[in-house]
Amino acid sequence: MEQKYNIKAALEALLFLAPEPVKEKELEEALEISSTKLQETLKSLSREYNEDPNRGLKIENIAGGLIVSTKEDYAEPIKKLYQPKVQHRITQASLETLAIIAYRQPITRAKIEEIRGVKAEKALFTLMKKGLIQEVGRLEQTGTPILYGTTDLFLEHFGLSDISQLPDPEGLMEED
Amino acid sequence: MEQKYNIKAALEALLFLAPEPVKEKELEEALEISSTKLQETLKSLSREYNEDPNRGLKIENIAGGLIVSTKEDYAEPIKKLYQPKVQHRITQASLETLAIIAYRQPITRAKIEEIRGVKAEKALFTLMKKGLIQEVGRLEQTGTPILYGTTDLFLEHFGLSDISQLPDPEGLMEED
Amino acid sequence: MSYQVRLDSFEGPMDLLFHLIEENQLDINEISLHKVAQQYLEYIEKMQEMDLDIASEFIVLAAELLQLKARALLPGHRKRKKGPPPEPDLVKRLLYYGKVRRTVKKLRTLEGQRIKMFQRGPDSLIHVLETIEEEQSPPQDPLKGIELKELLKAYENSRLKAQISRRKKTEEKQEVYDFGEEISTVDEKMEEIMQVCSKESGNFSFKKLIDNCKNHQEKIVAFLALLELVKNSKIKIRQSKNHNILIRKGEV
Repeated sequence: MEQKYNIKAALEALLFLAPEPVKEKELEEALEISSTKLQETLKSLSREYNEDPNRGLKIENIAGGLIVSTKEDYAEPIKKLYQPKVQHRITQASLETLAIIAYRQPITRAKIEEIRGVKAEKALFTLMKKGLIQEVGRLEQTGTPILYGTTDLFLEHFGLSDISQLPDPEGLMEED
Repeated sequence: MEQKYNIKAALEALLFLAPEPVKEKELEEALEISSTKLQETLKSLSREYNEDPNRGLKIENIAGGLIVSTKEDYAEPIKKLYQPKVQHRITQASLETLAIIAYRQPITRAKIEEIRGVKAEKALFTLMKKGLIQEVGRLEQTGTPILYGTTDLFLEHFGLSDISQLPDPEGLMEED
Repeated sequence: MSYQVRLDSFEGPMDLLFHLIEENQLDINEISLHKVAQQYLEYIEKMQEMDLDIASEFIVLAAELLQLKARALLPGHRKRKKGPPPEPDLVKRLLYYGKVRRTVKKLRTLEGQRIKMFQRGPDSLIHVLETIEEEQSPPQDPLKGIELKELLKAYENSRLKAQISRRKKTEEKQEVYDFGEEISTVDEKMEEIMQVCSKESGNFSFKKLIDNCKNHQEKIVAFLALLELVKNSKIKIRQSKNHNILIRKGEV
């Protein structure tokens, strides 16, 4: 198919504007190109961005979509110029809880408490409020306890494309 | 002075994040470089952006500051991807003009103006631009005026297979 | 001692137990638990001395540790079954908790990288869309939200307006434009212009020609005649310094 414009340049323009991860499917539709063509163009563009030390940006696959971010080396001048709201690190208690949910989702509060040996109420509340976890259902048993799972924001917080990209996946998935 | 990071890449990262034009002075301070060094780096980066047809972005000097924007050529895919979020409606004048063209096509501008009693130039221009009407021929008389008709896009929107399916405007159809 | 500093900073009993095993450089197994059980109890005592609010979970784990020790001291405990004895539940839980801690460390590293990376906000996207909107190109569906009945209504509206304006026009025509057949043809006008050209020795102005016309229609006829004459090189047209358009006879 004849193209009216330079696909690579168009892809760069689209990704540049993305305020949140854009799905590949959406890009294919906007550019009217095949999945193969997108992959090919994306690969070439990503290589240019990510591998060239003269480039300050990188293209990443996060939460099932593509997004451009600044490379970590330039955090200092960025903070100086824009004073961006610093993203808060998650506390140890919350992060332990979050890790357990991430690997074992969907999971009940009782199970989390059993693993950590402490009450999880506060940590769950904090994580919910931060939008890192969500209710994903109810267990069909006495009391129909809530089942928790992670959100897209969780993936974005750690820069993961999906749950399978969690570090050390064999480790925590199964209990024993 | 020894630099901890690549200046060009850092400049790209800073410009990428700018929500509005950034002053050169601000960039110099954030990067801790001289005006000369900034000019030099900026020139090199701008050339890469602006002159390479494989790049979809350009660096512009607007209102005394620098800003990155997408090149004009990519307006179409940008709209396609991001527009659905922003809804907008057509003006009443354009809608009336469109209605007249729909029911009376092919029709000249003079006839439309006679019916509506006001100049139709702007409405016609907008409708043409939006792809709802098109030139369908010329009238064989002095000045050979353009005849307007609706497009397939118009039919598609209303889910009509052809113009004859337009609802009957209760006896108003006949020529006066 | 370090435990005095850290007493209230343990995330829970598992965290404390894990810390003790690490501090003693032990692997996680039943023997190690026997070894650190005493230290664990000492910590609990210290916490009591310091009037720290000890969560019940710490006590529960202490009880578990004591139970484990007591079981090991029972005669015949090791000989009762063939093969290695099954791992106590606490060991399994501690092993898993160890994995959680290792994973948390890795997540911390990822988080550390992430908070140094920044993405663009939605502001400029909205601005770009607005600019494109103003400048060019049709959106996918410019009629978004418009129903057929609205189109019909718009048509009827315009028809109504048309009737009103037609009535007005007819009235105007009768009043003003009552000049009928008296206007000259283009040919007549061409002849007239040539006569004026011959009479006026030099140039005569376009303004004068137009001003002499009785109405719009005659002005149009005059203009068309002029164009025709220029086309045939019968006259020449030029613009003077003060923007007057001057007409004179062609050099034929």
